[in-house]
Amino acid sequence: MLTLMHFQIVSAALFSVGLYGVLARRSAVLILMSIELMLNAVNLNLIAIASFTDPERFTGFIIAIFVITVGAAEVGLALAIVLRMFRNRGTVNIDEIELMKW
Amino acid sequence: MSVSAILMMAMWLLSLFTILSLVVLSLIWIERKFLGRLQRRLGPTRTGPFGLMQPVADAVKLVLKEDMLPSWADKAIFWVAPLLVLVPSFMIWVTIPATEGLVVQNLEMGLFVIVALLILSILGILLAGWGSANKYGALGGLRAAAQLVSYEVPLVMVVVSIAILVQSMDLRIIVASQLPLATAQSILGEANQSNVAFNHIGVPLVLIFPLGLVLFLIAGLAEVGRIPFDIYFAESEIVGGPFVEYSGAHWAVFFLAEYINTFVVAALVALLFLAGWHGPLLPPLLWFLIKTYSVILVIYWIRGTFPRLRIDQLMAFGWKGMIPLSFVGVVITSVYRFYDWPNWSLSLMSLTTLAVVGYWMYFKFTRPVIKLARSYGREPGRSRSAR
Amino acid sequence: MIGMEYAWLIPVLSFVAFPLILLLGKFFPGKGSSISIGAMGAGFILFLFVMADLLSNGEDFFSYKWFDVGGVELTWGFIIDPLSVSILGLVTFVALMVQIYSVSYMKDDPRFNWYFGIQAFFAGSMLTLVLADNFLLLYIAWELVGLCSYLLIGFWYERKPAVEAAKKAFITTRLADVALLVGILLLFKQVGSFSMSETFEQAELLMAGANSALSSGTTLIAALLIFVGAMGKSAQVPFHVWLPDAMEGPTPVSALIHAATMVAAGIYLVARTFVIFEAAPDSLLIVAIVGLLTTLMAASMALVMTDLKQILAYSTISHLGLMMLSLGSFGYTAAIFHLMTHGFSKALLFLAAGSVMHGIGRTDIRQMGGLIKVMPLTALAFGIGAVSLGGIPIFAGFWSKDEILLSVLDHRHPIFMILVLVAVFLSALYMARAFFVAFMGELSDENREGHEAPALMAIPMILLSILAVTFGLLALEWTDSFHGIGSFIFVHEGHGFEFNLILGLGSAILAASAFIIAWLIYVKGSVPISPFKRTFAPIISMAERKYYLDSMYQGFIDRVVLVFSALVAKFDRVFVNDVAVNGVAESVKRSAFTLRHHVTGLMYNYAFVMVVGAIALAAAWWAVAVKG
Amino acid sequence: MTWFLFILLSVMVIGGGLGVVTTRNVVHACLFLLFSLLAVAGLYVVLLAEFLAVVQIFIYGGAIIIVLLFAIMLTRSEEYPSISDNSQWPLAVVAGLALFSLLTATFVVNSRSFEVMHRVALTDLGRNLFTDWALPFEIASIVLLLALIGSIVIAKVERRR
Repeated sequence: MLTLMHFQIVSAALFSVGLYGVLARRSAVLILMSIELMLNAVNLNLIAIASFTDPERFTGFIIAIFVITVGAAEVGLALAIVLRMFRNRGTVNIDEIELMKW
Repeated sequence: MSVSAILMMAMWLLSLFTILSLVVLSLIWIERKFLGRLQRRLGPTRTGPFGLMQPVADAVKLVLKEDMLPSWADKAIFWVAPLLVLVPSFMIWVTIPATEGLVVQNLEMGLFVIVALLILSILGILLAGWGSANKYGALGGLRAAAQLVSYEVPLVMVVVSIAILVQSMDLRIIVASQLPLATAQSILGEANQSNVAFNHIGVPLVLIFPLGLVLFLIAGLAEVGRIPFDIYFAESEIVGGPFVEYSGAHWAVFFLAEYINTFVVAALVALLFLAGWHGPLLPPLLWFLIKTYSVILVIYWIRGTFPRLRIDQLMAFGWKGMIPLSFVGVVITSVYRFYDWPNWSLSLMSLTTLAVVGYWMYFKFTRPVIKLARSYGREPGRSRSAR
Repeated sequence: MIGMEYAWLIPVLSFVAFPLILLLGKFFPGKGSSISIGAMGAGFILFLFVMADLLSNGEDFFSYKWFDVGGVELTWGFIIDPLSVSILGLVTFVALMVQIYSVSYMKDDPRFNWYFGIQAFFAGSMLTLVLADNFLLLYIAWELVGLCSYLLIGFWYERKPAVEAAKKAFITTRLADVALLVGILLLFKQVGSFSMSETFEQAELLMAGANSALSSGTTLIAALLIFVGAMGKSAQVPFHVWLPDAMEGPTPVSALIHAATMVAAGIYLVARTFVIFEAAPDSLLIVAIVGLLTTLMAASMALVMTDLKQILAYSTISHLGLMMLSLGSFGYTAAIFHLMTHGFSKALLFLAAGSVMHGIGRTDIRQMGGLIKVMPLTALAFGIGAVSLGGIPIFAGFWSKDEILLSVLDHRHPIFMILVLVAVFLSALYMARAFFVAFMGELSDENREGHEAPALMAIPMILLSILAVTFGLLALEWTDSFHGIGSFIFVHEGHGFEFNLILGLGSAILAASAFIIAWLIYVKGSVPISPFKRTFAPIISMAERKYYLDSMYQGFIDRVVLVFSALVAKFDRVFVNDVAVNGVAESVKRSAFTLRHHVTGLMYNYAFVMVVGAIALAAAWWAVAVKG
Repeated sequence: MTWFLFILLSVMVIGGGLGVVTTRNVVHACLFLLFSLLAVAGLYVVLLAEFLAVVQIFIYGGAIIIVLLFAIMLTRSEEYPSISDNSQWPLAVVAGLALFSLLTATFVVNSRSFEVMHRVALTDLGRNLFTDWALPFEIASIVLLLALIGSIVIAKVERRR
């Protein structure tokens, strides 16, 4: 029988994968993609919980909508920053951008 | 879901594919003939009666052509891209009803799904441009992304306006709401399973919301990349853009998808604004086809008469013209719905908007041309007689 | 009818004038001076109304709540009684005269605006001080007066002496102000309020031997501390050193400071708090002794000075001493009366001196002589001032001086009397000397270019001259309803003018003889001065060196203050700066240099640490919440 | 049937995610991301949240992936094919595994037997969104507007004079 736990485990796996991506990738764009994975894991979790537990109220769905919204805003803004970064420093690899070093 | 259901679904899809292929063939033929007539040519005449076999010949030629893969290309993306274009445009037809019952799967938010899938095809174009490792390809891909993302907004806003007007996104309800009340109720009494409340309008939407039709048609043209919005594969500028390296069957897939999408736009215009498959005397399917093909002819007419826009003009038109106008549309429909004004008020509002903006745009777009012409010492329109 | 409840407007007008002049002065006629003069003139007219109201309705005070703090209600308010009103009149009138005079005197100054702004502010502060009904407001105004005098003395701050003089005045009076503050706080501690009326009530209870919040010891200490404060402002020995130096300011400022504002504050303070002094009678003896000492020392110094303004300055100190002596001898009425007569006369003298400087551009009397020929009006004005201060009968100074002598005779030891008479003689002598040397005798060639004062400067002098001549007559009982100033300003009971014929005649003869001697010495030259000089050579040289007080102060500053300061500075540099401040900074810097390597500047390192923290927290929470 | 769909979509989701974080090609990563996100949309359908699924396709497929691709193309550099992980990747593996095991353990231990999925009517969802959640909705719109303006400001090329 399909229960909430299964969806939660999938979402945990997706979140961990995204986390690995955030921590391990060099390219800012790839890190953004990993962040998107994490957001989707959260959304999956939210919707699963809402769908399994909350027949009357729609909190989970609505928060998921807001997460998507904010995710979209974040991508737009972050990519603008990436573009600016590329224009100024010629690279999008965050290990070459260490202005705050020491 | 049982095995038979799956088989049933597969049948549906297969027949849908066949029908769509036939439609595309007809579209190609009509385009050639109609464009030819517009340009005082005959169009294809040799293959079959009235050149009817010409599209078939084209298809055979395309399939038999060598399918080339550029050595620098990103192979995976190069192969995936056509599918990414075709699959969404094909899937759209799953939820478009041709008549009351002629639909694979009617959805409560069918219109929304259609728009979502329509927009998805941008990805394929973008990836095709990228994957072919070609300057023109990449350029075309970028242009496609910019253009399609920009024109997506007015398209969606028009859809939102219609959703506000009709209070539903179910295409069958949208069509039914444009009928006289008694007809609508009798139809929906048997078909409307969820008894969703909707706003009854009673006349084809084009009569009360012509602004929406204009915006939708223009944005739809831009979405499918028809002239005058075909800058992303403009042959004379970037030699085919994203499709520059494609040939043979893969190119045919793009071709197919483009025509299917054109047909989608035309069908949507017919469904949303022209009361769909309803009409006197003739059977519904015929009405649907008549209306859709009429829109297709309008699209070809536009293709035959308008020059291609420059990229900056295109973006300016999109962001400064279409998007504000589409928001105006949302506002006026909201006001109309909120205060429950009579139908004619909305048509008045949209016609006024159209007239004002149309005159302003005409003035704005033609003035530089006139200025240029004056700098050469002649007025446009009098040029022939002056010579 | 405008009554005394509008008295608060008098200072407020001047305070409002201050920013107005500075910000918008250039848009008004007279480059802002009109605002100041207008405010002052309005103040003077208001004073007349208040005076009329006081005469018909009696004294009153008005108090408004300011704010509560720590259970104490602080108020601001004003008191209208004969004392405050008389000083109000003095201040408004003299300040008005001085400001009118200044329009002409300062007309070429680049900081004209600033001058009048500060003038207005100064007058406003002094008026606030006079009207204040509680010690806190009084102290605030007191400090503002000090600040304004600092600004005005140092008005020509391009000149080093002016800067030095301003600093000296400020620091000297500040030293005394600390004592005043401590005194006020002592009283506050025992009474529990800054209100003057409450404090005086307690003091009167103490005097009557009743149960009072004030103890006699505290009262004595407080009275002495307040007196020290008054000594600072009123330039009593040994705080007098700032006043002569204050001549560096513009001459109208000197007139203002000497006649109406700054130095009057001290006398006013002692008079205002006279009840407290009475409650501790020992303090009055000290007041009298200090006053006498000041009078004598200043008079002797005035006799040997050669700078016109310096002579006037020491004359001021001497007369202030006289007033203090009078207060110390229960001559309350006499002191205030003398403050006013002296105020008008001294303002007149300073304005005349200013006119001289304006006319010939010098201040040393040895370079003058015969000026009566080029500036007769100024000479007349100066003469009237000199005669008035010298104590020649019917002129204002005579009447008030006589009152003082009377109270000293009544309440103090005869030795005081003898010394006071000496001082009276000396004061007539130096005034005569200044007048005769400067205005009589030969007119030197370089002074022939001198010119009479312009009208704007002359009018105030004329008005003040009239007052200097006639004001003393107020002391007399003229009609049945007017019993002289003594029935107007008094502490416990009013009394008419008592004229002790022997004393009056004696002092008048003394003064007249001083003038005659001076005439003989400086104009006729018939009495040689050198043998006299030889006989009193030590005293003269001491007086010329200002009794070494300045040098003593300087020496004290050089040997003690500066050495101590150097020590403190060294401590600051070595310990506070190098060890504490820089040491901390250095150690932080060192540790930062070694610890900085964890800051990689790489985003994913930070993200990793963050994630580890989050995971650790989650695990910890889980371990506790789920397992435990 | 749902089990089958669930397993299939989960594998797609996780596989796509792993593809995103392991591939050396950014564009491929983007494609994997699209794949994964569409599979997530499929999972939403399994969860009876069709509207969210369409929104997912609409926003991610139609907007975010495109913008990502756009950014990738605009920042094209020679390094892209060779982009790999940074020097921290083993630690990242450990962190990911730790988080996964922690979360899984939590979910398994705390699992309740929720077995029934509820469908939410689109109209109810919309009504709720525009009444109870109206203020957050407006704030979200402001956030979007600010993000739009901010992106323009940041990415704009200053015209040199």
